[in-house]
Amino acid sequence: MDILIPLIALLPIAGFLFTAAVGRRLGKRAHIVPVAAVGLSWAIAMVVVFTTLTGGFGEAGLAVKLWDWIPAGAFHIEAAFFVDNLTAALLIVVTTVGLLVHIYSIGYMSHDPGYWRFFAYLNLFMFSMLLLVLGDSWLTVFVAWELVGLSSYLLIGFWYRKNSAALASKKAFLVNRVGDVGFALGIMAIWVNTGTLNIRDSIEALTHPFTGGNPCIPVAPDLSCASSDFTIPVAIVALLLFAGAMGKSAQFPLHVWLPDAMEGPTPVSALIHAATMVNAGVYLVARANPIFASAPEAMVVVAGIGIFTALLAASIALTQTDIKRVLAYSTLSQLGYMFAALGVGAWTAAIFHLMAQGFTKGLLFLASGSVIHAVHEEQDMRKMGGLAKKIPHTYRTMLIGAIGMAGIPPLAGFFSKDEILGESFVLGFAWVWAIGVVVAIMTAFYMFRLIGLTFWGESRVDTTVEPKIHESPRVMTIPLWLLAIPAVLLGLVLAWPGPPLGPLFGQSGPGLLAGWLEPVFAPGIEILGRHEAEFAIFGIDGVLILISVAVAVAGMVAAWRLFGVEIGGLRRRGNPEQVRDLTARAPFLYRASLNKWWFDELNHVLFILIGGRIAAFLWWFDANVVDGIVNGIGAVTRRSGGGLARVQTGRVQNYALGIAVGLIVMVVSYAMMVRA
Amino acid sequence: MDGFPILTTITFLPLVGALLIAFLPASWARPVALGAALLTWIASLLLVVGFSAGSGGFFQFTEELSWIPAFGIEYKLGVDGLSLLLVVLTTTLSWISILASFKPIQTRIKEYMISFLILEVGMIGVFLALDTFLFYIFWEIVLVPMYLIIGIWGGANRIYATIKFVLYTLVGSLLMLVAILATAFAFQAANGGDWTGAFDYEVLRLYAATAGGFDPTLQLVAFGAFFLAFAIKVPMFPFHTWLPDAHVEAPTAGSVILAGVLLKLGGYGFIRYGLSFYPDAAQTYAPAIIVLSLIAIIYGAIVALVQPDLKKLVAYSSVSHMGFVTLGIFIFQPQGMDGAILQMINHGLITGALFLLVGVIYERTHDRTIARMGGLAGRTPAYIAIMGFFVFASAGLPGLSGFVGEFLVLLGTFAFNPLAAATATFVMILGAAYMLWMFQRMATGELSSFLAGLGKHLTDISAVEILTVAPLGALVVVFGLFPGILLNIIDGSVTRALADVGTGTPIAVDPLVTAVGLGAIAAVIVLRIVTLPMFRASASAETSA
Amino acid sequence: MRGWLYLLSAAVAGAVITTPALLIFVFGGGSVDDALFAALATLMLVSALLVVTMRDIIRCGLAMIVAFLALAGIYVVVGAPLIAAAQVIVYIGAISVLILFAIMLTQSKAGPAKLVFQTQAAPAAVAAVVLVVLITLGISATDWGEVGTRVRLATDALARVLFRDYVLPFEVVSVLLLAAVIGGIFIAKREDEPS
Amino acid sequence: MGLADSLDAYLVLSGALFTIGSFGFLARRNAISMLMSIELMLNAVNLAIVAFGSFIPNLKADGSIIALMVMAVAAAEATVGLAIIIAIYRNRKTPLVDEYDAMRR
Amino acid sequence: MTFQDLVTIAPFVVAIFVAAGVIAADIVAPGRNRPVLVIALGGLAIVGLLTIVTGSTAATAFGGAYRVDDLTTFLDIVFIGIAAMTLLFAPDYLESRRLPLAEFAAVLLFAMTGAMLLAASADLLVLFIGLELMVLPGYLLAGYHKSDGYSTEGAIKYFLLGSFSSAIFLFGLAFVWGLTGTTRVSEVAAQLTALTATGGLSAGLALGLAFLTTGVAFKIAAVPFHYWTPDAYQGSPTPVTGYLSVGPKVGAFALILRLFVEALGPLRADWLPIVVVLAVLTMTLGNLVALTQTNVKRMLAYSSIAHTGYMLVGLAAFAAGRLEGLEGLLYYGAAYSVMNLGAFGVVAALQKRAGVTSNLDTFAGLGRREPALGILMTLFLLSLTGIPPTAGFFAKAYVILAAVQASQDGATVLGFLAVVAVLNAAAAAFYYLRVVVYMFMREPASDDPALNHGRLLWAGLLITTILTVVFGLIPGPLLEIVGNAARAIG
Repeated sequence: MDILIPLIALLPIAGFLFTAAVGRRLGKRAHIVPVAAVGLSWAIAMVVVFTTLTGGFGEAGLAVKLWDWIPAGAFHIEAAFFVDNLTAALLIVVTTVGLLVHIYSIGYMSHDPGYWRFFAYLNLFMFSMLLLVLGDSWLTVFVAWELVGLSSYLLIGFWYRKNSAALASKKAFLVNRVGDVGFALGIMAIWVNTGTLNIRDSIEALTHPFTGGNPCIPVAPDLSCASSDFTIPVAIVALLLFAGAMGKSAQFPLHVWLPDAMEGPTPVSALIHAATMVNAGVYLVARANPIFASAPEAMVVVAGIGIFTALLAASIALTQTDIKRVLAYSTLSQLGYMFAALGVGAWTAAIFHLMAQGFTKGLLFLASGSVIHAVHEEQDMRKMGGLAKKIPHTYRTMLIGAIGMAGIPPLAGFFSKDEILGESFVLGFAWVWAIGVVVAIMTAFYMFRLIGLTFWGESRVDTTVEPKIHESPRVMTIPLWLLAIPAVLLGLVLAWPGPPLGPLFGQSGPGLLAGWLEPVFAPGIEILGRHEAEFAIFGIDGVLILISVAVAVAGMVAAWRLFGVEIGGLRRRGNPEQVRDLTARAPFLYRASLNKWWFDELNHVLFILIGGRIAAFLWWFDANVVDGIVNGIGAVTRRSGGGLARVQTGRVQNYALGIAVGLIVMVVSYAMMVRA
Repeated sequence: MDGFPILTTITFLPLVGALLIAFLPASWARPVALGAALLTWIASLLLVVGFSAGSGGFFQFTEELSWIPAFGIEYKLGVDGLSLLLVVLTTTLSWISILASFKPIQTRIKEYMISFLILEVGMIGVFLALDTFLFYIFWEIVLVPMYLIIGIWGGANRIYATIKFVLYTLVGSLLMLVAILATAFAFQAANGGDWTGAFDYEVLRLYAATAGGFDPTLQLVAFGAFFLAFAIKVPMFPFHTWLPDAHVEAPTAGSVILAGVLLKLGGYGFIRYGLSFYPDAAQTYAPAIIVLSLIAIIYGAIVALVQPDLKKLVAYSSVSHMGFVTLGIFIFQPQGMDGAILQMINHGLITGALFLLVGVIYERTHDRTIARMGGLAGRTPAYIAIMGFFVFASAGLPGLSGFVGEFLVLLGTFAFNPLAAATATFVMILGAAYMLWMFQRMATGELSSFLAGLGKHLTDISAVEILTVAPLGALVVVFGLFPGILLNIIDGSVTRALADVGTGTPIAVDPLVTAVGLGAIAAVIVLRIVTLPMFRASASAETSA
Repeated sequence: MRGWLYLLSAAVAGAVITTPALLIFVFGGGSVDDALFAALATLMLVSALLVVTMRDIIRCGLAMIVAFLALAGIYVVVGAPLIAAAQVIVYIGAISVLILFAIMLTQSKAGPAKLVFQTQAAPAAVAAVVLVVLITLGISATDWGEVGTRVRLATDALARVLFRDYVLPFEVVSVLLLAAVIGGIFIAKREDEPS
Repeated sequence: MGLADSLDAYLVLSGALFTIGSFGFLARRNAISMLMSIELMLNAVNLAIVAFGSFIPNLKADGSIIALMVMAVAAAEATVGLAIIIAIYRNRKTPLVDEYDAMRR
Repeated sequence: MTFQDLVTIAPFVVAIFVAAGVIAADIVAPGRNRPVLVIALGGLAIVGLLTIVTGSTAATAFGGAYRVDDLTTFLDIVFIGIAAMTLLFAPDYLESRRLPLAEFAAVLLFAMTGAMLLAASADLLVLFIGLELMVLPGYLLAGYHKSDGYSTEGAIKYFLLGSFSSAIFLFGLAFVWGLTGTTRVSEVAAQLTALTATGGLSAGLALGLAFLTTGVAFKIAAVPFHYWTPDAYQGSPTPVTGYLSVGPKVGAFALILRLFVEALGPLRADWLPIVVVLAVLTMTLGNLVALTQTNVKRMLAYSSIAHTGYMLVGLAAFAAGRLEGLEGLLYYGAAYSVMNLGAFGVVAALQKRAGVTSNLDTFAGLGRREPALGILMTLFLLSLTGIPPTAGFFAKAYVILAAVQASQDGATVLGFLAVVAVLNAAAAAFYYLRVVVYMFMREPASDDPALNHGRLLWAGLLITTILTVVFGLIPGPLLEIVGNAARAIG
């Protein structure tokens, strides 16, 4: 195991180095090594996951130390990996989706000149992401945190000739950096509070400060025991960590980078901006659950921002015409759900949603990629329509994804979302639940708007492209189907409480996932002092389930009324006029949604206009005042020299007079010294 | 290796090379120079091998030779962890720079190489000298060759730049001379009129540490003088304005050495002399210096954001990065000090490499205007790849060396004062911003018309050029993953420096004095702004007359 | 006619010079020496003033000779006849003649005042006045130690001192003169003469 | 005690002569006039010296000796000065010193 | 006068005979340089040897009018060296202007004897005559290029103002003499101690002191009595300028040492403030005005004024009670002489081609045309700036150290003086380095072929170079010497 765990992360980096070095010469064979590497690490990961979840490492999990990274006196950081059930759960998603995306890309990128580069970057990303979930110390996580940022930067800007792509990649990195600042400060705060950056030790120290009984955790700089009066309040620590999470998981107001990130190739969107990286924030908060638990006010903030982001993003997704952007905003919205869950303390639900989304969103993105592929890189849904028959595999898989997103049982999407809504209601966050329901309607609506516009109705595809539309190659469709499986079954597998049909008879138990994650979240729950709520299908839970199913259906129906539907016998034409006068009825909301609530404009004003002015002023200040003083002194000196030179008239008598005056002054000054 | 004067050898090997070049035909200049530099480098590596890191902050391989007995001035060299690293940095960058100058420098190659080797002598000497007088001499020796390198082989406005550089530095260093003499005499007076040891670093340090050290007034004044000299070299805000000019005008190799080593002289001086000789004064000045450092960090980054010239941008980024050094030193925290020293090394490697890379593109385009670049990724992928690597290294990407130093400094600062740390951490964004801005403008988009106009002159980075940056890149990675290597070496020095300054207690300064000082500064600024129309910022023409 | 004028002016000059002496002698109850001193001093100062004020430089030269003569007289009064003699020989015999020659050589004519005087003549005068005031004050404010009366010193004593205490300066002065002459000749020589 | 017997009288006299000379030096334009002024100043000094010599007992003859030396020096100076004047007159064809201002600033 | 006296003053006498011998040689073989040079240089060598031999034992001659001590020896050696260097630099220059060497050498040697006498004099009268013997030939040398308007103009300015100041000086001397009643330096000091012990500074004494200070300040070209310097230096033939910038200057400082430090030593508390003020003015004005000069000779003239200021710092430090000040002053004198002579040597070499001005443009691209000269000039300029490891640096460091010491002894104003000094040094770097800029960073203005310089010139440059470096790197021996010299009177 001690060798295997590092290998999970090291195989991809090896693949990266190899490809980066010689990939250029491999041409169309460049994918072999990277894919193999990821495949291998997937296999290993699965072994590790199995061992973990079957309690192979016990509840504490297993840490593997590689070397002393930073031995700076009291500040001592090890490069070490750590695996526990939470990690395992993440590993499943990351490695699986990662592998499938790699395979898919073989087809998708086959015509791209930067073929080898793409796989190199993908491998780099895999390494970073795995490091992120495996890291044993906050600083290691931070390293990974930045590295995923880097690889995302590289992949978004993959088509560097496109200026939009370059700008988007830069934007992504910088916005992420904003969050990272918070994260970094959080890490420092943790160290100052606890004197260690090992995740488990520090959490232990922060949540169980030294009180006689507890073990002493040495606190820097004087290595005394961590006591409850921390230099930095725990709430601050929690919020700083959350700031980092906001950056990566694109929570309001740092959500602006994610939609632009769609400039990258679609597989990238699927892997990084839907399935894995954006979930890092969720992972981080879940990981730190005891810290948050001991700072309830911070949790409220998390929940609030989360659910607000969900609403905001959903509202934008309603009107977007770019197929990928719709998905992007839905991703945002779903991430919002997850944070809402984290905020209300439904950590298991959050991770559940994370996994479900990981597969579903991955599926949807890859499918959309296949669509785009089919219509020759066209992303505007207004130029699609009626593709259902032309690209059946894509259509079917995407439909599955959509249904899952909408939250129709028994698909994974339903279980996870319902879990969140239910939990938040049960835990007394009714407002979160209410907003969540609204978002659910929107979700169902925009998903089927997407399906409708893309696949149903009559084709609006450019006539030149029309005849050339074709289904994607196997290498792309197979991954779609492979992803569809978990998208359908994951919910049943992970969330089914107790034995089959048990719930109907009131039997219940924690779902499989809940069982796995129990040890991870136990501390948090303990701190919150919360006992497990009984799952009652004929009680409140049942009602909630019905409600959420109802709203999901409502959303779908609304979408059908406006944009038409063609499933089996069920046929209905879309109704553009109605859409038009709907938009006309709420012009502001429409424009707001269409213009993404003008966030990009706001940022432009804030940072480009105002910030630019400030920078320009400072530069002026530097040149004219700071440097000006220096040059001024020089100039004054020189000029005074020129002035004094005028004394030198060249006329002896003037000189003599000068001397005479000097003599007189001399006499006077000596005379003043006469003491007699 | 004991007995054999290895330090003297390292210090004066380049001089031998210089003399050889002087008497050999010009065609020999390049190989001989490179050879000398490489030999020095190897010698310094031997030093690393022989160096025993465990033995605390004591000086090793010390050599002692009575020089001016009348004043107890000695020729005394010695190396501890701190100086060891900086010496190796110097020797490394030296041969790299010389190699990098082979192609760009075509005129007066003999003089160039000679100046460069003498420059190396001076730099190494500064780091190894253990006698304040000797230290000062080496300190000044550095000045002259740099003056010539910028002034003779520099760009269009080189004369203005080089004279500004020299005068600015000279003002500081001459005051430092006064301080050195004052300190020495204070010791001699206290020592019953006996000059022996009055210039000996270790003796003075001991004296400062024991028995209350030097008289407070002397400390305040002398430290002030030292501070000025070092602050100008570092350069700290607001003494930084010579740097952009010097960098822009200097030839590539000059910029490399300037950024890579000369700026470190300041940081080194602070740690070695400022803290050890005048602990009380250091404690007194620390808050002000910390504030200045914070300003420098943010200010430099913001100004870098709007620089139109590649070198200017990197220059201002240096101001920002070196701000971390001074910050780390003056919070008097082990992590901070560790970080500061690491930051010095890393800044040397990374910024040095960046200047080399700027030089590479300048070689081909004879232009450094960022606005004219664009789309290089397609044309010169290898170059852009390497550039990208160092850009992210400079932006403090974790896993590369830049991050460790910065983070340690921030950590120490956080422990010292969270708000200060927050301010400094903010630069993570700005740093990434200007670096990525520059990188994006250079790399992405379609090949700019200007570059396209160069046709086939615009070749990808050559093997030799790669050879110059490759070692730096390797070190950046190694030190990023295994900073322990460095930390172990400097551990002793850091502990000692902190112990020294730890003995100090802030001196009560009459608030009136402070007020008057601040008033004066304000007055100067106001005066300057009022007289803006009189002396335009471009005094260049006037000064270079 | 013109002759008369000269006579008249000479008479006036004489009157001016002798008046203070007479006053002292008659009313001041001073000794003959006092009167002599007064007369000579006045004569010296007046002629000195003429030296620095007259336009015609030749007359300046002549006035200077007069001033030197007066000074020689004062030397006699103060009791240093030998110096008086030396004064006559060296200054009137050598220097004045030298200067007159130079005047001839540079043949500068008398010119209008602006050619004679610097534009800064006025400030110069002020400076001079301030200076003389200061000097006078300084002198009068000083106690010169035990001041005896004038001693008329014998030549032999002088010679003894000269060759006992001052032989070195005496020799050196000769060297000085030698140097001056060698250099002077070279500088004053015409360029085209073979050197 | 009479005028002729007071040291101060002689000293003041010499001071007066000295200032007259210096005035001439400052005010005159002609090189030779300036030379003459200098001679006046030197004579003033001589007067002071001789006066001291004959009034202060323990000085005895020294005063006269010094005066003699000064005269010699004055002679030497005059020689040199006139030589130089003649030389420059040859170049500039004018004795007016304030026109020798080719070098300034 | 005894035989012993003759032995004691042997160097002085021999020097005079050398001078005379030069004339004789010229009379025997008119217009030929070799014999002149042989006699002059050979003679100087002998004089130097004699100085060292006789100087080994302190002695007085002529009833205490002439005094040989370590100070005398040191200064005499300096003067002899200066004269020798000048003789090495002059021939090329004079030859190209068809000026005879013999008179030059003779007059120069006379000037040197004057300086030597000055250094050795223990009697006010001898002091004065020595001074005159030093400066009178100086006037002549200044005007030595008699056909050149500038030379003669410089000469007459130098002469008129010089004799003016001589008169002032003499007036002061007369008063001091009158008050102390003696001309013997030692007795003067004794008398003054007695006088000041009772009444303190009397009016007459103040008067005399003022006149003396003025006269001396003029001779060392201290501001505001420096006016003659730029014109005289610029006008004079370059080798002469070189000589004037060091010979009479160091001579004048010898005068200060003998007169102010020794005779007027008891009054040092009174003249210290004056010296401080003079030092500040002199340093600052010298440097500031030098900044704007475009003629190298004139620039060096102003710089020489500035250097006077630095030396005055040493004097002030001494007056404030630090013998190191005196040592620094002497060290500075020697170092300054060497480097300044070297610099002027280069200038003279460049002006070998008649009609070449000493404007900055003349130096444009010198590093390209005549690298050797360029590099040497750079060295001298760096030394003048005070950059280690050169003589100039150590000299500066020394006087500054003295000032710092004095200030820590309590005379705080000296600390201020030290700061002013270093700031001035920084400013000075600008104009010195500007010459380097012209030599190495500008293209040659004219493409004249490189001149071929005489062996003597190279020899002179070599010597000055070596000394410039040695005084900077191995100051030990010289420190020893100046230490003894200073102790001889301090």
